[in-house]
Amino acid sequence: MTATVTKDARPEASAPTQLTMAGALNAALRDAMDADDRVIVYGEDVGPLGGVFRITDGLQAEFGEERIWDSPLAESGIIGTAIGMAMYGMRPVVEMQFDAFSYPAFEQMVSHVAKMRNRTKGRVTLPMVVRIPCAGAIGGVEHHSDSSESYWASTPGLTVVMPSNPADAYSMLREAIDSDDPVVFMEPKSRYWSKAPIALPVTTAPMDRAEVVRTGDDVTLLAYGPTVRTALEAADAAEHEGLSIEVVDLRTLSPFDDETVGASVRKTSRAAVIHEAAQFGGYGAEVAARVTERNFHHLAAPVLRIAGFDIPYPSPKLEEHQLPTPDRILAALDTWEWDA
Amino acid sequence: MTATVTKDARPEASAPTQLTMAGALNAALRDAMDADDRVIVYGEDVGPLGGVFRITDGLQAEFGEERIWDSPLAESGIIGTAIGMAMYGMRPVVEMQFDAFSYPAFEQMVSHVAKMRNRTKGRVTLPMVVRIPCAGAIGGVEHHSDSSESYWASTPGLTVVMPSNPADAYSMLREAIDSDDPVVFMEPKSRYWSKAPIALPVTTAPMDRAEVVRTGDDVTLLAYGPTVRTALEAADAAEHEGLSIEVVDLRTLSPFDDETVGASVRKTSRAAVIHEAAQFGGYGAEVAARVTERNFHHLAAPVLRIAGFDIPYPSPKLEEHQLPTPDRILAALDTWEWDA
Amino acid sequence: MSHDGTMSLNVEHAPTRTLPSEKPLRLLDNAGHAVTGHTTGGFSLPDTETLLGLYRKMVVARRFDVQVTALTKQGRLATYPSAYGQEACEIGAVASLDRADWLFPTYRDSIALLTRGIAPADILQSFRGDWHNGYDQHEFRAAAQATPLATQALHAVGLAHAARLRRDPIVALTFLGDGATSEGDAHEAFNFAAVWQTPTVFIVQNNQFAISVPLEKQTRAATLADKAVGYGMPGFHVDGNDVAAMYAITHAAVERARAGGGPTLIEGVTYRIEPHTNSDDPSRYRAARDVEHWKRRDPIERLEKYLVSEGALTETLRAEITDEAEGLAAATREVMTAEAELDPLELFDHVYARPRAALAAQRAALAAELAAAGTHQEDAR
Amino acid sequence: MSHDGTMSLNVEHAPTRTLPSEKPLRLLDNAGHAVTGHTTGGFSLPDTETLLGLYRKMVVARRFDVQVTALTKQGRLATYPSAYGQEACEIGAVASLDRADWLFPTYRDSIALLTRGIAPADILQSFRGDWHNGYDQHEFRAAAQATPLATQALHAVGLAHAARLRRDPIVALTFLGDGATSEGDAHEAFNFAAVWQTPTVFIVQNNQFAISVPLEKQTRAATLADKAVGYGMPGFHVDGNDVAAMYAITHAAVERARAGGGPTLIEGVTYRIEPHTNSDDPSRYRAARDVEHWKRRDPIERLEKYLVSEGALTETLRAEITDEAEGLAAATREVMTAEAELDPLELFDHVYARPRAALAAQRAALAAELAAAGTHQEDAR
Ligand SMILES: Cc1ncc(C[n+]2csc(CCOP(=O)(O)OP(=O)(O)O)c2C)c(N)n1
Ligand SMILES: Cc1ncc(C[n+]2csc(CCOP(=O)(O)OP(=O)(O)O)c2C)c(N)n1
Ligand SMILES: [Mg+2]
Ligand SMILES: [Mg+2]
Repeated sequence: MTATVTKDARPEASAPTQLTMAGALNAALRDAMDADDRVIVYGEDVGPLGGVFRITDGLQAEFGEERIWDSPLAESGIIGTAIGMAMYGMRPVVEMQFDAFSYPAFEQMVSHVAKMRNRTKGRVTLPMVVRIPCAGAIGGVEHHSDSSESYWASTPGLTVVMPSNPADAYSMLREAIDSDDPVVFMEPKSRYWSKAPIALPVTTAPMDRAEVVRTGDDVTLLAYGPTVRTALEAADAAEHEGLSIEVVDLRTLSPFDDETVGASVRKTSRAAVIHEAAQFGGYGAEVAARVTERNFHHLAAPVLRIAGFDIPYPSPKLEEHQLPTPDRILAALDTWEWDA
Repeated sequence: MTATVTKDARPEASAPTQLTMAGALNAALRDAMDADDRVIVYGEDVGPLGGVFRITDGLQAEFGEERIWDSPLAESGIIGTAIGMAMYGMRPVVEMQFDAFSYPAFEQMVSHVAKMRNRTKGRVTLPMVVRIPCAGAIGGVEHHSDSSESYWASTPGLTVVMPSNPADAYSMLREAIDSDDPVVFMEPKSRYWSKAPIALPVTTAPMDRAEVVRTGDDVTLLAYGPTVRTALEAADAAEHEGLSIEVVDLRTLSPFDDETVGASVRKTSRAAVIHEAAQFGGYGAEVAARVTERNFHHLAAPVLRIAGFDIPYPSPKLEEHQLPTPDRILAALDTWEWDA
Repeated sequence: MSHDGTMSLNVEHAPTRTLPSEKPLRLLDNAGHAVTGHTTGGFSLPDTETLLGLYRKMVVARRFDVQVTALTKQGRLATYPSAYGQEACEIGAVASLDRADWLFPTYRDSIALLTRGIAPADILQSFRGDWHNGYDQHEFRAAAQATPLATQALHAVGLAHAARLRRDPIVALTFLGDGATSEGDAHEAFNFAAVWQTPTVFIVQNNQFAISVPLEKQTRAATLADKAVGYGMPGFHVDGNDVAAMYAITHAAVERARAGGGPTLIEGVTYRIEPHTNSDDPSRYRAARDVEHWKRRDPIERLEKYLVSEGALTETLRAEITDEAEGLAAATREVMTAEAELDPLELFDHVYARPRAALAAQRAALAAELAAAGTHQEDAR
Repeated sequence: MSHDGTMSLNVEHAPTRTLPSEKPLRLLDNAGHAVTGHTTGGFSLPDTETLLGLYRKMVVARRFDVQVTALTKQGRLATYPSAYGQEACEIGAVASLDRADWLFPTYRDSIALLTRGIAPADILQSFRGDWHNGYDQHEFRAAAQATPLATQALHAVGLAHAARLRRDPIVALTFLGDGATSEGDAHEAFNFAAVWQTPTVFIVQNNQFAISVPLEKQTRAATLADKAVGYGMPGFHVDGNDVAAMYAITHAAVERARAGGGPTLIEGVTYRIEPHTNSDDPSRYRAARDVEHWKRRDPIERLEKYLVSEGALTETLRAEITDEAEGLAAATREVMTAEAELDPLELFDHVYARPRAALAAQRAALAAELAAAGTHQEDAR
């Protein structure tokens, strides 16, 4: 393979500006492509359209069709060819348009992406990133609001991350692209347009760390992606009622940061995990199970799961009932003395 | 649609004979096909070969190629066409050759099989059964020993069952075929040749009930499919050491029988869940989480998960290390005072 | 069916092994003149009555489509994928079906469902965001509009095969987009249909785009119909803006399928005039003049010219059809402006046929929540 | 590559739009006579030296295959899918590659890996049950033997496209079975390769069976090569027991791909003489006389007859080749009889590049378990 250009230095830091998560992701892709010409981007509609969520906006004009292009419409094809490209030494960053449209690629993800490195005793690594605009709450019609994270997180060999804010979105996407492991990079669609002041390039905590984003004494809320904001809102509201809530942004679903979460839970002795996905077999089950395993004698109550009902994701006019809201969180905290 | 033949009566009961699980499944298919001509069977190699595990042995000779036939080699095609057949009024029973070879059908399973009834407010039901010879411990080479149950069980809309013995295999397969809901019917390959005396047709507990298969006072082992025998062996061994173990065969993974399990756990105040699949995000996480939620104040220790390591399933010569064994169960029970 | 009317499951033809005409087959040219010669592929122009019927359906469908697009812009629908300009494909294909035949549509094919007799409010229930599917599939023999691309093609094959096993002489017709032909499921559907010789007709509506991605990034085949030979089934490359050709060729395929002759792949070459959906911005990926070019190839105008030149489309008839179309548009406005009553508790009622205790508990929890918020009558169950 | 040796990414050909010859192309008939006329497809017989080289490789590969089947029956391997009878496809195809080209094989293609220079013990590591893949993929430019059908074809397309983006004039060749062509991934691979014009060569080894399922239940196409036209790529229908044809046609496809001419689909018609694997029972689904029929079409004997008739295969040479084959067989017996040393703790070491605390803890738990059982030295880490 011919030599590649890898610029060592990241672009110099700029003054903080208000940036949406969509903008941060776009900047991360641009900077990563600029820094390393092995980074290539493809998928459905990522070229001239800039992606249905405009995350790749302007990139084809800037980098040309050999660095970012529209593929045929076939997700298994996208992931399967990305495997081959990564084997060659590229760092493909591919997009699945919605969670549910990654399912045609399930076999390539589980039987190859997750297993390649182990199969070859580390001789073949797959440095690739699979971006998935994820979850619901955007009024999407059927099949546009699934939460697929538990499928990926329960597959050994995959690294699964989900940023909740623009700074993490930038930093974690850069880190995911630099990683030698394949990363499922889940982007909570409903938070694409949420803003924060950031100076780019920003480096936040490493991809495998959870973060305490609000300190509190009485309860730990474990949230990720779209539910971090919900948890923070609940915490603000609870403060008025004299309840002090700590919020941990899990950030990375696989691996799980037992240390940060454990420290918080041992402090508050109560934890609830919050996600949009259906409760049964959802990612919260793993969180509840492992937090309990490791901190049983510190817990005053069972780990609470505040999650979607065990039903297919509802149509737009009914989705509000499926989503965890600050009210639902507070109500659940109120009735915490179960089965005593 | 033209009239169909549905024989009401099941064949008369025979005298008990030693039957393998493979034999019981074969008999169930035969009896179901005999009782209802809407029952059709297809998949890869199910015809003249009788399936790679011989579960459909002799059925094509008996029922002809319009009732049971070999399809082209494409799993999404198999599930997708079965959906159409079920819409027409058939009761297709299709085979995925191994867990990992069901992955190409993942989109059809999750986006259609699981959702059809809900989408149509019950106007379209899909009475179909997807048989999956599952899990490991048969010395299979790569991709032949995955445990896929958590993918299915965490998908709302699917019913997921896994018998552990010949009688349940027969009874539950008949029930699954009769069910108006789509059923993922998982068959633990390593138990295909285990025998029990049964008089056919046998009717065991309904598909949504767990069963206490051994009573005990000190600990409840929650097992399913291949690990039921392992749990029973552990219980026998523990008895010599004065530990009284209750074993619950979960039988059905979705829905979960909270009642039976809860009663057992409240009696013993300790529970461990045992499965072959990797621990992280495995089905045991849901079991641990919900048993804890519902019985927290009855538990003397956290629900223990005795499961596979968080690695891709090993090659044949190393698989023994991945599998829960009676020894590993007993050792885990020995060191139960964690994190106190 | 064989001569004596019974259907054999073992029709043994030599596999079809010719390539479709590279020039799309057509029976009416863009000026509305009947075409002769080999571009007709040997098919003949349907009679005037049939064409008038198709014309009426297309006009009504167009008016409906325009109305729904307008309602969507007003925020009455969550989304609407328009089929403006694709009426010849949609109507030509679906009009060739019998009442007992099945249709497997995509999100794009609302007007085909309309033509099939389904009420606007029921078709649009999903796009309005009320529920995922709003019509009785068995009553209308029309499956839910599929979103996961190409997946429905397999359902059509399965249903057709089941019917065949029952000697029930129905046909299943499914629509696919040009983009959807790239999916693995399209391939598997073509192959299962051909191997099993199911009575399935595949209509590929090649409207040149998959959202923003043009055909040349989707395939390198000379025509999408060229794929048929690789499955041993007949393929037709058709002018998809010529409803006469779409109808004649689909009808022949449907009857061939009904007679046990197996599946057919028909590519209708057309154009998506509107954005992919209301949330799309086509200015990013195509030139307005391309759209103008295709607007000058309008399928309704083409047929209208022919019918007028034949003296078949009188002013009275035209007025009658306009009235019908406007009536439908008004009715659509009305139902889509009224809010549907939705019961959130129904979310739990259809997930499984067999009731689940855990789900009943979740239902009760939501009921309590709604009652506490005062937004819902406490549930009686 | 263009005339000046640089590769253009925008080679614009008219899409290929002809059907392959229905009669398989061949250069040598079953009696070992050189063929002339149109069944050669315009390809010419490779020179004698090349044919001798192919002969040697086939004889060695056959001996290896027979040896491994025997070892499997003795229980030294967990499973072994034999390619007995398919040597012309396997060797003809793989011998046409350069050292720098990549091979994407299936479980069936061990002898292709052998021909590529990989040591028997490394090829067989997975079938012996030691580890999932035993050779250095980058060193030999050979991917792991794929079990999930047709999935590797996409890897071949991706790798080829990456190389093309780098102006690296290599080719990726992948094998597929007849059964695997039914999978969605085969379709997606063909399509991506054609649209992107990647330097990929697809060799469909049509050995007539997918485990027990015969070709006619897999496709209704006249030939599997007929699929190519639906992707706008050239397709060749070849006598897969004629190594001369397989080599000549694959070589042409490889060089065309290398020059920027895009992918090719080659179907080699052959036969699986052995059971699918050792655990299969072919008596359930095929007649012994069919196998006998195909044994009389043995690819090695065919070439041998030709080479003998040409006076190229001397007794000395034959003896030398036999020696080489026997030497390899003996070496294979030897390495496969020795037990490999396996470290269970390695199970944790390659799952991720970035270490994980939870996995380290599980590793430690297993280490402790092994130490307690006395079967393993306590781990130093
Ligand atoms: C499996 C899958 N992948 C992606 C999508 C997202 N998506 C919806 S429509 C569309 C384009 C489809 O194009 P085409 O098949 O040509 O149909 P058209 O919209 O032009 O009618 C895409 C990519 C989807 N619905 N399903
Ligand atoms: C996706 C997938 N489905 C099913 C299987 C199980 N399986 C292994 S080999 C085989 C038959 C393959 O036939 P073919 O492609 O003709 O290759 P051959 O074995 O004849 O070389 C099947 C069904 C698999 N490996 N992968
Ligand atoms: Mg389109
Ligand atoms: Mg084969």
